[in-house]
Amino acid sequence: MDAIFLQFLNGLDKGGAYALIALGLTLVFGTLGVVNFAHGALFMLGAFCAVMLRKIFNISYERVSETEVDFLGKPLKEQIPYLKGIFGEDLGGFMLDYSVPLSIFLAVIVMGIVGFIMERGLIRHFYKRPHADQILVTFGLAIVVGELIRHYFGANPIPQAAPKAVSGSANIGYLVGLGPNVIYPWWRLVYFAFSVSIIFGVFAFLKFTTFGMVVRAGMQDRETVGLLGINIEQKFTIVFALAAIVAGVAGAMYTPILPPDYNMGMDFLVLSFVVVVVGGMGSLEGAVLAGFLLGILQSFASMQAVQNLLPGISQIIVYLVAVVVLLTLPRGLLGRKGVMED
Amino acid sequence: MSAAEDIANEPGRGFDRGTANTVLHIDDVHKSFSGLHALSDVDLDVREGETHAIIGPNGAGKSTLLNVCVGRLKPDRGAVVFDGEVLTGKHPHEINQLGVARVFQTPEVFPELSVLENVMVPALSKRDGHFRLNPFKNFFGEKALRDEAENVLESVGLQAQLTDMASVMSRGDKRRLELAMGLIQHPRLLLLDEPTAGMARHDTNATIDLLKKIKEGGMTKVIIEHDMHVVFSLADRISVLAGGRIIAQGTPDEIKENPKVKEAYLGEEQV
Amino acid sequence: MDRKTNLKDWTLFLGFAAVVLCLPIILDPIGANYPDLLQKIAIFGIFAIGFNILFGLTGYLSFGHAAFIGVGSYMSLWSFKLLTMNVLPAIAFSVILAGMFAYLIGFVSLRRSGIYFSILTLAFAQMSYSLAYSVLTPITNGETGLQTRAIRTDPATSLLDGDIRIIDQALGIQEASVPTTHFFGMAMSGYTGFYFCAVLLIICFFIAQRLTNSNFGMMLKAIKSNQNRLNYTGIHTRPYLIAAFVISGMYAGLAGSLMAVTDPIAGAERMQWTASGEVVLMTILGGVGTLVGPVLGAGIIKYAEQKVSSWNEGILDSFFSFLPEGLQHFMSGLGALFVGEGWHTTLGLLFMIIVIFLPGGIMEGIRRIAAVFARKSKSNNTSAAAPQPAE
Amino acid sequence: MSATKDITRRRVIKSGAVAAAAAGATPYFFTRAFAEGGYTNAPKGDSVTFGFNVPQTGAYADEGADELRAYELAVEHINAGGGGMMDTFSSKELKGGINGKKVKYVTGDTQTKSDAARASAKRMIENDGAIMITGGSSSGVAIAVQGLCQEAGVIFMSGLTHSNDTTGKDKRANGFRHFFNTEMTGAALGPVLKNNYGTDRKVYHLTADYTWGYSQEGSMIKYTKDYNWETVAAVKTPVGAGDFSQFITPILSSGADTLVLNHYGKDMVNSLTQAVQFGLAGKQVNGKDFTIVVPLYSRLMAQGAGENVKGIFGSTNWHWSLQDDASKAFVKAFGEKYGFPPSQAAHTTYCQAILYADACQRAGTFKPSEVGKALEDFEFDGLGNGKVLYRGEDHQCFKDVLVVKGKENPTNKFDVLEVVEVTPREQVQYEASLLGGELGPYNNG
Repeated sequence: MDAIFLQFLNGLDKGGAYALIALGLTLVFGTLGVVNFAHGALFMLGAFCAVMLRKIFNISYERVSETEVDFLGKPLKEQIPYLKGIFGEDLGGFMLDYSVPLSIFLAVIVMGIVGFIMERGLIRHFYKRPHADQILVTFGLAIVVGELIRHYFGANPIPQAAPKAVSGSANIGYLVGLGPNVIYPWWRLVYFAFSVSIIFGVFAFLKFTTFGMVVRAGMQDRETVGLLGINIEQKFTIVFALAAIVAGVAGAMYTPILPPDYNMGMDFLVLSFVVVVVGGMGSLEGAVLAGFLLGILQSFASMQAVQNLLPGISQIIVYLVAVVVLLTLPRGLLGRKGVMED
Repeated sequence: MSAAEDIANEPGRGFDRGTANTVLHIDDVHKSFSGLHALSDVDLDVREGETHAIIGPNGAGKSTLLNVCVGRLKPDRGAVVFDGEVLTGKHPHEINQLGVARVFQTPEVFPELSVLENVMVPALSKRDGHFRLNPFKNFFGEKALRDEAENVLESVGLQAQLTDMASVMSRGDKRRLELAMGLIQHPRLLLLDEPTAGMARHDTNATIDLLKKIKEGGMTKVIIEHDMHVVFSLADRISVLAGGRIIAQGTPDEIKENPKVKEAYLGEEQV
Repeated sequence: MDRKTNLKDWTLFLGFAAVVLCLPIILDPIGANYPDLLQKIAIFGIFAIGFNILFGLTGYLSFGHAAFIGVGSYMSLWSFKLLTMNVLPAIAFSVILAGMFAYLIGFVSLRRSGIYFSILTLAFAQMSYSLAYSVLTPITNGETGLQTRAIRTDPATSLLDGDIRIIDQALGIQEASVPTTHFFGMAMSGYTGFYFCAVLLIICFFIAQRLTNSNFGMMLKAIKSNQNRLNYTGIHTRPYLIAAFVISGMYAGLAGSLMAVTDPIAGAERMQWTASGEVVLMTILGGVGTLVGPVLGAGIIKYAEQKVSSWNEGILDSFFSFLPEGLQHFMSGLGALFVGEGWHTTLGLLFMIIVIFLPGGIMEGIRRIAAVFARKSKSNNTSAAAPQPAE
Repeated sequence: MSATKDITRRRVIKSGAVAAAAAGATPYFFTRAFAEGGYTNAPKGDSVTFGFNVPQTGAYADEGADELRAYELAVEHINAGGGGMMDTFSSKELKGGINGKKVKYVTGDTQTKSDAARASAKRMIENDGAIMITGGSSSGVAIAVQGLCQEAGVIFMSGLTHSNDTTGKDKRANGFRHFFNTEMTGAALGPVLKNNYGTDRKVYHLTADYTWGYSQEGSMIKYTKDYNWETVAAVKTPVGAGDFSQFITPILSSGADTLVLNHYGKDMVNSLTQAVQFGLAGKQVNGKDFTIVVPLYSRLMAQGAGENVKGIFGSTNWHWSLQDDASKAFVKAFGEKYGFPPSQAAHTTYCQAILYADACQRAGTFKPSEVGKALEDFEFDGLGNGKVLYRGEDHQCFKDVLVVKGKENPTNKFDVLEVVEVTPREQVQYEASLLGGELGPYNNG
């Protein structure tokens, strides 16, 4: 019982991350008609916003230590972050501690700019091109972006600590009336809450703003919206930037769970495509549903009892679900007719 | 296929397969799209060798009817019988293999193939059936078929463009190509969806002449057409469709005189 | 027109064959004349030609073709281990098994089209890869990869660690250590291995060329062009698609088999989605739907992987040694972004540039250049002969 | 547009030629590379070419980069006839160059994939005339390249490869391993774990689902069962899973009090980070402190796991904080050149390069069979691991194994591990027959 409850939590947590990545991907599919293989790279860039912010916070001046020595036996040059010098020990320390959540602001700015440039500079010219071309050009871009990150940050994962206040585990067993073994990391609970609120935010944005209404209309029928005299092209830029921002903040907040490295975008790319397709191309609700569904199934498939029954199931569950869903529901869980079928 | 049998074997249904010289029999077909009745109680007989025109105002359900005939849409009720065989529930390619060819209104050619190849595809389909794995039969070696294809293309006036890509053709030329693609199959029944729409007067007349010539060959045709000039110069019989129902049926002269038709259609059209 | 087309086809074929057989001489100036790279170019050329039969002709983008490479490799290895080191049965079995496997996957995946088809093939290939890497270790030897071994002396030894080679044993062939693969005594390593692959590449090219120009090929092109219309023309497209899928799967199986023939080891990573992606890139880079393009793309990508990745900073430094020292370091630092360990960057940029500026791949570039020259020579001729009004 | 294209193309061709020239190899036609000298790539002229085959892209690119740094340093020292551990090495044969020839090198990218690694090794052998191949950062790759070198007739000095199979059932006469293996890790860790954590523990294994993982798990079980360490569960995890939470949560309710992470590289960083996040490290189970063990540590990767490694036991081949003269000399030479201490990957590859060079010098030739004989049963000292034996029966090095622990109070960012115990060679040495396999004869090409 404990185990099942925890696996369910795990599934929700994973599902939150999958849904956040898939959300932007499917939004871009649905409105722009573009298959963006660089979406994983956007997630990775977001994660590196967190790395970067910590780096910026840690820009230091040196002070030669009188007592300590470095690995060659020379006097150690102590690194004192300017941050602490400027904001004082308390506020500076606080900012350092909370660099991951604070990096959301950086991610919003950076990813907004990246999304804007990407759409204007590249994606825009590929609206009318075949999917294969879109895949190739964005895949090429993903490689280049990844390699640039590797050039500056190296290939090894770079750990990012969660703020100290939420770095431990919550003993939620008592809260839900289960045993003492039901503990769960605070940060994962935070991430889950975060992903749910972002998802709701995006839906509310698309539902209640005029802009969102135009976008949803565009997802239904692009030509009609164009005929109404609405400058849909300009809206597309904003949609793309929005997708980039969602992927970016998802990445930044994920860093304490998964130390980021330059290749994490590629790791998530295939998975997020499966999520989008299972949910139904261009369906926002589908992406969210499929994200949580796959997350939960993946968690349960990893349980030993299940693995003993079906060896290797944890490795293939995601793909198996994709195959079954696509063969029984041709357009995915909530897909509409006629989207991306050529 | 099983759907077709289901319909045919439906207890107590036992629908009419038409009389002896009926080629196409449409039996009590209903079709609605999310509550909107596109077709209701449509009964229609097309006789061997005749040219049957279906006319009606926009949105009358003409294209829906054609789509039901070629298997693109499944009727909610009723069936389409061709030469004693139930078409309803069959796949489009099966229906074509039975001898029903369709000429599309908006040209549905193969844009990346040449004009000649566009005609060769249906020709091969007629000869080889719906699938034939013959990977080494060189396409350029099909002398007999190619001669025939060139003849058909000449008859529609495309003999000068054999090697052009279909994608670079004008709309009018594409329509003629469409026609050639239908004709090369020598179908027992040719369904023409507005074969002259968008054509210049001169081309329209040429097309009428061509279709008349084919008529002499005895091919059964169903034509959906807006242009009354075309309809009255070609049709042996006319069915008038309005609001998803057949409101009148008869020879051109009968239809011209029919007050219901005048009210529903001709009046507004011949302004 | 018949004869002209025929002549053009034969010229292309003979030209292709001549270029392939002369690759060692042609590639020598760019330092690519060594057996392994030549073999890889030929093998991936076969893979890409086969992939193009599916993708180039029908437009169906499979992201799972690497699975057939894996099947071909594993099958060949098992043929070496159980039957004989002669490559003939290995190749035959591999191609057949890959074809069967392709039929299974194609039968299911081709129920869908567009991106749904791509994801289905991707899913099947990823499942094959994951299972081969872990659960199927008794058949695939997992991460280490399946290898040929000496004849086992103790029947208790697992077949992974000791071979039996029934046919070779029955023929009484003595083995010193682990024997090498051969084609009736012709060793399959080094340049002979390359020529063996090259001959198969030429045969595969010939088959693909005949296929493309056949009735069958035209139907495939018609599928890409307008599948819907084809249905109303009386063609059942699915068997055509399955046939194309199986044929391209067999090409991939042959390529996988040849990888094992020239280098008897088979690893699961050959089946990873990135390997499937690689062949897509090769095809698009060279030119989708063209016959020569995919081979060209395969050659370029393999060259980049093998050679560009080896230009380390030492080599860069000596290349820029004519520059003043500061500039030299700057240039080799800049260069290091693109070659050596940065060769992926070059690859990524190459794809972007090709797709943005030359959507038809390198073959389109060649055509454009040829067209410019043709126009030039034409205008020269006409201006010399008689003044004509400008176009 | 076309003008710039032209330039890049010309540059590519030109630098291709430079690459070939730098390798000191003239391209050949239809001739076998080893026609002269009786063995593959017998060096002509006054130089000899080493082939450094390391991961430059992919998950182990940083380790590959460190290996490459160490190789460059080793080549420098070999050509100079001194410097770094050359000065402390017990064999004093090398006097600048090998057999009167200067060492040059070519590099290749293994991408941590067997196919790519073999392809780049073949390129170095066939095209660049490499006399030997060395490097690598995973066992699958090492075994694949070792097999290739056997066929091609060159010596392979493996880099980071920890699986038993490399010098066990997949051993080859032309292949030599300096690094230790899962068997030695188990033998070294077992007693230390007992001393620190006592007997009668319930162990939960998370094991990377591939050959090395199985082998590591097996050896940990083998060397702890005498202390009544009972396996509660051994769960296979997909390689590159990223998020391991679904594997970690069941541990809480399994009744286990010890978690062994048979993971390496990125998997290790992720699973350890997440296990600590789940509060495993601070828990009390069965009246004991919950314990995590990481059998194989890599400092580069441990840096990735940050704070989480504190107090966690594991083993390593070498660590820069060792205080013997050789280690200090190496750290000094490396640190002064690159500004940070070397990793165990760097140490191993440096040693392998020096050992190969020394063996060639002692054999007086580069012929693989002679070089191999010079390495067989060669006992040496002064390369940072105490007295080391290159055993002739399986071409495996036997040396002291370091048991390390994540440091509680690191003084700088490289100072993440502290050496708890140096397990003596005798304790980790095993019979060659234990792991099976056949060396077979040397192949000279």
